[in-house]
Amino acid sequence: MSFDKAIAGQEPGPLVIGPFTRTDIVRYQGASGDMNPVHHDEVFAKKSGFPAPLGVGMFTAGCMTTWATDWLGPEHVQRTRIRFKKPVFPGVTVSFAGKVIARDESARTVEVELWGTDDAGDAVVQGWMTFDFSAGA
Amino acid sequence: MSFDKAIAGQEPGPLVIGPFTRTDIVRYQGASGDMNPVHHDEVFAKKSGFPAPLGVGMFTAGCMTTWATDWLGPEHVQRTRIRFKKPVFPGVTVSFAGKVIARDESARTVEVELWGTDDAGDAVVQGWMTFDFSAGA
Amino acid sequence: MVAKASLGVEGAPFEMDIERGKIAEFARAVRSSHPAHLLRDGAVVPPTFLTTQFFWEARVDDANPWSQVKMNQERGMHAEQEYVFHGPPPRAGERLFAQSKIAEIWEKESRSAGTLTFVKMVTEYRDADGKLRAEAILTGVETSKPPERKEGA
Amino acid sequence: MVAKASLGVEGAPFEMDIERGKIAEFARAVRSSHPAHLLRDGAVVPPTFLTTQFFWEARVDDANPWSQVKMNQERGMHAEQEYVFHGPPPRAGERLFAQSKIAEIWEKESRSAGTLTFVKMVTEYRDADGKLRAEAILTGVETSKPPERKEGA
Repeated sequence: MSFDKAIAGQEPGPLVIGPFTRTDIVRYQGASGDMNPVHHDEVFAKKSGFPAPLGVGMFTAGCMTTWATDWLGPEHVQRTRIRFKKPVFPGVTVSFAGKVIARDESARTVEVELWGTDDAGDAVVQGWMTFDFSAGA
Repeated sequence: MSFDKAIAGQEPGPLVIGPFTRTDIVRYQGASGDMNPVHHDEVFAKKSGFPAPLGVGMFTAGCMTTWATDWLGPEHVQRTRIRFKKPVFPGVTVSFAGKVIARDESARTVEVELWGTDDAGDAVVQGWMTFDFSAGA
Repeated sequence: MVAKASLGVEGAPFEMDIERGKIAEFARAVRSSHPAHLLRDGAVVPPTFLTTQFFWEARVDDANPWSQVKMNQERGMHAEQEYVFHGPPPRAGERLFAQSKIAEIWEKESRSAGTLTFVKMVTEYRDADGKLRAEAILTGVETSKPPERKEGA
Repeated sequence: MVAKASLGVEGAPFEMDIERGKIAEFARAVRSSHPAHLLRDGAVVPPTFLTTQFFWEARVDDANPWSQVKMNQERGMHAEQEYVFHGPPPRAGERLFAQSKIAEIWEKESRSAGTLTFVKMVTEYRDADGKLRAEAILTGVETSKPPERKEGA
């Protein structure tokens, strides 16, 4: 069913998340184990030249892949590639979306391109995922 | 062996932790799941009337019980009671210590009183723990 | 102000798996490197570990009845916390079945802070056979006058 | 500056248990409520979940060889990240055996940023039988000139 959905190329609308809060960032840091202080220590972040704690690139990337797995199912993920483009600071809202860029009907795999766009219209993260439906469902 | 140590009343020296950083607080929040923003959101904490993110009482309490389990072993803990006394802000160092206040040789249990004292000399947290050695060791 | 009608309110039951990774993460956060927390199988929980029930409550609607106490944010604080293990402390690999209840509400007069209203919430943790394995007892207090802040949790 | 001698350096092997609680915690953090992440037994990991290797590396001395790359803090950044699952994604209940290696170092000229030095670290995750289950591939880049900051991780 998911493969048919993906084949049909009927991508769902964007997943809009934000404005991101400092708590969102800390929740991700706790979940992931990345304890870099630039993401939560306001004093440290300002000393490092940032206006506020810096978002975590892998957090934004994780939200982006959520757009895809909400649609096609995490149990079919085979490959995920992420490219970091621009930091996301607290207060920013990001719109995540994507589209099918390749389908292989015999292998029953689908390739999806993904992106996140902030409220200034800039790309913050970009990604490519392969979903494998060969085991059925 | 632990029971004999506890019976002898040879408490180890204090466990000194600090100066506490914002990262220490965030690491605890991530571990515990308490995502109250007053503990990591500098802007929110200041709006709430605090000079900086507030430490987590349960974090300080957890460090206090570490003093006791390092000595007597977490596998013997039966009861832990904690009373919160004073907040700990980033930059503060706390000294954790305790003493045996009761021993029951027939039940093979030991009661310990614990406390944490900040660098201003104030009690920040107080506790009471019961260790049960009846299962041996 | 504390809603006295919350007395006796029970949260929805929730499960809590005791897991190796979270035990090590929690032990590290509270600066414990005791080897019992780092056992490959059957790691022992730190004394205050059951506070991680936050994660497991979040999976179930209305698991935590504390919000029904409606304690004032400015004048309320976490006064005491207690953990009782019935038998040996939980270890990694156990699946516990938990439920929280607003167990007690009482008042006390204080010269400095006016009327103090205390609320006790008890969470019971049972094994698959229904045997009580642990209790977590949270005591919150609300003052009738704005207090000095003591604890922000 | 990137230490070219770090090429080929392997970290110490480490274990990583895939656990129900951390999967739900991570899924919630990245705003996924897909039911496959919340299965009682055999919950499926989110696509980027293996980044939680941070917790498991921390248990073992020298498990993460990245520090030996000595990338400049100011001019280095996380450029790309990739996860490959060989077969179905890992599920709660699996115990994986992981090892990281500095796998590639290469240079590229850029008009705006001078010489770019790329470093790729690959972490392989195997099951108890030695079968490759997943790979995590981190690409860092260091510029020879101070860049605009793009990513702070």
